[in-house]
Amino acid sequence: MAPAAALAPKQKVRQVEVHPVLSRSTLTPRQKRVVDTLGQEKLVAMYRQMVLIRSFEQRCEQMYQQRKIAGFLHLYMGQEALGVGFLNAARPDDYVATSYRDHGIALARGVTPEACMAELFGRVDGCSRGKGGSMHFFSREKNLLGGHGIVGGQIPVGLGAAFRARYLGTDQVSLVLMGDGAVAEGTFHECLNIAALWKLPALFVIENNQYGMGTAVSRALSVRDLTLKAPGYGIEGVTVDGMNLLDCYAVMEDAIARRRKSPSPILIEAKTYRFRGHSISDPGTYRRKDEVEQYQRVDPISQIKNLLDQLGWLGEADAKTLEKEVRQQIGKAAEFADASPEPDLSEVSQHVYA
Amino acid sequence: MAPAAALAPKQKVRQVEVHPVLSRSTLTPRQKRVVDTLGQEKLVAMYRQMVLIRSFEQRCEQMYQQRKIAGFLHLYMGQEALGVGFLNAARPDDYVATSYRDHGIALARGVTPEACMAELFGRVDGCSRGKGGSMHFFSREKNLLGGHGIVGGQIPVGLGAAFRARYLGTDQVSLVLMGDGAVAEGTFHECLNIAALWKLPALFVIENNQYGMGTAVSRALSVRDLTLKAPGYGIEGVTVDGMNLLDCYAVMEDAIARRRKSPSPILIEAKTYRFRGHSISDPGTYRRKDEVEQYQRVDPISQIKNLLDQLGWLGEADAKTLEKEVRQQIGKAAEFADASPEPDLSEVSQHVYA
Amino acid sequence: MDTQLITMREALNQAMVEEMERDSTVFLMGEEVGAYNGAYKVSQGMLERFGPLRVVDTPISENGFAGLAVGAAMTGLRPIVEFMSFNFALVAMDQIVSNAAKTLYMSGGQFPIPMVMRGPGGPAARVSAQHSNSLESLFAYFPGLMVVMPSTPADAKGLLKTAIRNDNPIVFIENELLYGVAGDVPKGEFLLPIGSAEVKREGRDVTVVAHSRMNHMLRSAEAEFLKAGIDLELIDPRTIKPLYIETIARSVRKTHRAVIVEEGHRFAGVGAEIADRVYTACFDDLDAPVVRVTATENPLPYAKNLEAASLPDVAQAIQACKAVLYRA
Amino acid sequence: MDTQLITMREALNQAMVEEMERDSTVFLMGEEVGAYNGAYKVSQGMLERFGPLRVVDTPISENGFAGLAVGAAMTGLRPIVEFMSFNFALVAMDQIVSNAAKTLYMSGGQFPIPMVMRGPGGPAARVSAQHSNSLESLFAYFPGLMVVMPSTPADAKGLLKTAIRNDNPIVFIENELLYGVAGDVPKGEFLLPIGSAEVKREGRDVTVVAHSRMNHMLRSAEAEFLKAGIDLELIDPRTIKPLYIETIARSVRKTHRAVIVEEGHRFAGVGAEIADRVYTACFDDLDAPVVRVTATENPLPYAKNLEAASLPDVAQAIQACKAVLYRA
Ligand SMILES: Cc1ncc(C[n+]2csc(CCOP(=O)(O)OP(=O)(O)O)c2C)c(N)n1
Ligand SMILES: Cc1ncc(C[n+]2csc(CCOP(=O)(O)OP(=O)(O)O)c2C)c(N)n1
Ligand SMILES: [Mg+2]
Ligand SMILES: [Mg+2]
Repeated sequence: MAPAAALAPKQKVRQVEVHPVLSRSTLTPRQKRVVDTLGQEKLVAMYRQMVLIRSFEQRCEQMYQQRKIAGFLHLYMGQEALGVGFLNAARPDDYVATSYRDHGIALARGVTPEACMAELFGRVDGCSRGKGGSMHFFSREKNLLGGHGIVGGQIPVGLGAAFRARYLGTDQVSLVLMGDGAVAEGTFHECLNIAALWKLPALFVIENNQYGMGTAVSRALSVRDLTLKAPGYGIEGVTVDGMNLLDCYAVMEDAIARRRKSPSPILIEAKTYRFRGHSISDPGTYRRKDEVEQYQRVDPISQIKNLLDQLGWLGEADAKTLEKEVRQQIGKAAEFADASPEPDLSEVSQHVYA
Repeated sequence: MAPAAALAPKQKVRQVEVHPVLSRSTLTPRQKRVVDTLGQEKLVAMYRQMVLIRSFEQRCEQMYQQRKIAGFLHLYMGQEALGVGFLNAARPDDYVATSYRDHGIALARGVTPEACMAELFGRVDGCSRGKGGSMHFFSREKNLLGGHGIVGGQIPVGLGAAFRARYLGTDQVSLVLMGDGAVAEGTFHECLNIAALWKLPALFVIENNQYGMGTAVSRALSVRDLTLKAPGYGIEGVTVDGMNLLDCYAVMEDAIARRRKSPSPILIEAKTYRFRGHSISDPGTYRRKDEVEQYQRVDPISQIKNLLDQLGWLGEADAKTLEKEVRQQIGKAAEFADASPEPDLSEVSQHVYA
Repeated sequence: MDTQLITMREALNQAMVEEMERDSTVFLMGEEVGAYNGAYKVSQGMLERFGPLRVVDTPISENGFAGLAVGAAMTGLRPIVEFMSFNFALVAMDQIVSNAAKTLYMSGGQFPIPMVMRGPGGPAARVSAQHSNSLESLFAYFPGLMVVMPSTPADAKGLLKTAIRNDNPIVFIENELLYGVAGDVPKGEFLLPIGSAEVKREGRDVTVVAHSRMNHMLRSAEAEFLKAGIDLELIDPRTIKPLYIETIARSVRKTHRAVIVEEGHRFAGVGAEIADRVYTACFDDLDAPVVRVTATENPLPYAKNLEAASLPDVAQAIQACKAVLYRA
Repeated sequence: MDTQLITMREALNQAMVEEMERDSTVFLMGEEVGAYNGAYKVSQGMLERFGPLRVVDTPISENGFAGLAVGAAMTGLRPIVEFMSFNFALVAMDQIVSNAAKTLYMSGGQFPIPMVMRGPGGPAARVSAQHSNSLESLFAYFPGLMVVMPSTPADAKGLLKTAIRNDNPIVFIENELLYGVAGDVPKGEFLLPIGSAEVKREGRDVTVVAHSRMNHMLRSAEAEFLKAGIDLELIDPRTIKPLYIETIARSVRKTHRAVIVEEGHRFAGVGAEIADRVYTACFDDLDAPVVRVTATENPLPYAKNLEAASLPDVAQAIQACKAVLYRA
């Protein structure tokens, strides 16, 4: 026997990505532009969305402890800037497909907290009538194509929406979100090639939160910079600070604008971090406390909160009010979900076939 | 409806790759080195192998017309330099896995024409006891892991042999051959990532014969230079003239030598061309006559034949003799195959389980 | 009805062409379906007729383009995906099962998947182990999918047209060896309901159920059965799922005997399901246990004699009939 | 024999550890099997014990590493591939079917594939449509594969150890909800033959065949059956393929009645094959048609009430027994 030499690099304390903290005085020209174009109202609204997602997920944790929610539960805390920044840069008639870590995406897409919470409770007013659960949020109204539980399984589906745009000659685009772990699946490769070959308006977004379950990216993928894969398909690749709302918005806004004119895919890697374990049942002990803390210091929400304060667009008091409003909204959503009935038993055999 | 605009680039008359013809006076330093290290005996032996493959395939065409061979039949004419050059650079204890276009590979690996022809006739003395047929040549003795009919299906298998070498700490390497069409399959991507991540001694060879069935590479893959994919995995990528025996040998010889010392994968794209249709039933009308002719002008076999003549290592007369000997050898192989019995009917239920 | 004598290949082509003329959201996608006119020429002339946007040549990425079709179907198109052969659908199994079959249900009814996956299945001639899978039982196992397998040109046209208009993901399995078989096919508009079995030959002695090529084989062997003194009643389920058992049960109540012939393997094959339903529906009518004729339990070998020994043939079917008639 | 009270999880772990101690060519590969000690902790402590070369964490590339294992098996190693759940084996279906199952045959016997693919299968608790597939009938369909599904810790240990030593590709399907169930397990060397069913409870009234969690569920419901006046004879096939029908047939010849309970879907499920064999072996002994209890024909929904309504339970099993006893 050969010595039990590690195959992949050992999981050492990872080099934490550098995420400069937003501050009015140090805004980049691009960030300035975003602030100006968005303006107070929109930026505060986006901030509110992030807070909504955060509070929603916190409520989910409680609801899971109270057994109102069951099965797998993958939370979005830490990745809010990404979902909110990217999705707000898209149009309502664009398409979105994502993984099982879909609460934040659905909320950022405008699916109501009521419909989301009811889904988690397995009630008929859920966004999938209670039949999908946490991993399978769908909304025809919002062009949300799910909510997919098979890693990489949503990539071809999102690609299909981009194909449709090309087929009908519309200027819609398709946002295809995936985790870093999904990059190792064959679908990633097959779909990037097809999208590049046919010039489909697919925006492939890697939510690189540094881990696939307990596996650091360095133990799953052979390159550290995932945009290195883009040239292999002859497409554009961009890296963005996923903890930074303004940068995420800017990158997506620009990427979409150019694709509305002439379709083509792009690969966007957003460096982010999940504040919780992989799923509610994962203590996440494979990550050192200080590593988590380093990322909490660049919490995407507090970054914007500070900025809004510095801009004088949302002072301490208003911020408190906003948070209180959101908490009430979530409370209402939970009450709504609780009040919503389970699907009628006849639904067992409904929707098997159209 | 949008105008029926082509998705992929139209299949126009393809830019034929530039394949400089070998000639003693214009040998590159690398080619000179190969000639010197191989010497007359070995080089003539390799030439003989190429002729053997060519004649074997020609005989297969006849045998198919005579209904001695049935099912799918994919011929290797035009790609001989590649199979012979690459495999001769490997050691007998290295591993080889390839696609259904496997006759040339098996012969270059030293599987006898008798065993190959008997396999094609569906006889018990075939290299797979007549159970595999043209697409499924196997040889435990020669470490030939097949012969695979599912495009891209051999890639993980070949990777497994590389894993084994790493696991046992041997200095063996694994040659994993595939067509250009296989590059679009997910297995290509999954296996390159794993090989790179774990530093496995897998030599991934793309036999880029410009077409996957009737589809030109430009209509199947979004990049023209397939080695562009290597950096996406952080591995070495090399392009080589697949019509040139010396270059193929040199590239593989060097690639293997380095990996014996420290294992790691490499992606080798060999530009080649198949002189026949995809399979015996394919007239290949999607390729213009003049395109085929341009490649015939750089026929890998005549290139070496000329060189050997120029080197004074194999004159006209000797060449004739060699060809005659090979034809006789093939004739014997066909007779052997004809004489070999069909497998006993009891074999239907043998080898289902070990 | 005004009919034409055409091959199965032409019938399938006609069905696709008519439906694509009728509905601009229908498109064909697959390997070599366009410029090459199909590996088996089923899409002959379609690229020329409909252009490269509606007759799409794909790279060899089955899981990718099968899933692409699911996404296209979710967003309003009606894809026809051609698998060059269903053996290659194994590479796409995840998208077929996890997405095509389940999305309508998982989404609470929001996203129907109007999608046809078609191509040849089953053994062809001497193409060996990896190219000879009969996979109908695998697809039929999953709620959400429908499985259609015609054995005549007319059935092929009528069922494919219906399948393309149907709002569900449908696995439409053809047979390479039947592509060249000709038959009378109604011209123009002709639709057959999915889920209707047909008695292809009426008889008194024994009910024989067979689909796809096996039905064709037995249909063509009428003389041999008569010579063996067997007046068989031959039924073609035509759609494996939904399986219309009543036609079969009615026949068994008449003949009191049933034989099921399928080209696939035995273990949990389609015949196992049919047998189970026949026993349940006709327990008191059966005079003998149902006999199943299937492929032998081995991958299909290349050698001519071994291949022949592996696949069901007329002789075995006749033997089975004699067995249920207690004449063997 | 010296026994210990341990969980199914521990029994599986023990089997792997013992076999890896015994044979250095055996290794474990899969997602999170190493540093994370397994998504369900079945490989607890194994990385520490055997090191990263023999307990290998893989990227999320099922088709890739399943095929890698085939190649490793062809070249002399004995891989144990853990699928985090068998739902993800759908992505690897091609390597399992086209290569693992067929290579020995295609190569004329030159390359055996000594390989175990294991992990949890079937529905867990509220994990919805894509994570609840019962795929045993799919794997069992293909000649070349064996399918093993234990329902007790002892069977799990004895069968897994045998499977690891077996030279064939074996699909070893565990059940997440049984991982925590404890039972007496022989210490050390303990091997159970593949292909041996077991009568888990002797009874006179009706033969009930059930595998994996369904067998456990019925075993634990003895009282309810007695209360319903049913003295059931409960059989666990333990290995789906090869299926040892004799144990079942012997029982049916005694009880004259059979009920088959499985957690998977009905169409061409494992129960269809078992029913077919029972009818064939016991046609004249059966006093009633075999009744199958299965999951309903729909993807598994998330909603608690719908999930419960979709899966077989004790009440349905009792109903089925009454039906074959004509007491319903
Ligand atoms: C095909 C497949 N393999 C394995 C799993 C089990 N699994 C669920 S999530 C996950 C990790 C995915 O990590 P990543 O893609 O980075 O997404 P993240 O959870 O970090 O958002 C794994 C292995 C699965 N759901 N599907
Ligand atoms: C997964 C899969 N899809 C499709 C096919 C049908 N098919 C056989 S060969 C081939 C073309 C492959 O081309 P390439 O990889 O370039 O190899 P070449 O034939 O040129 O040597 C196709 C599509 C297959 N065998 N397997
Ligand atoms: Mg991740
Ligand atoms: Mg090619």
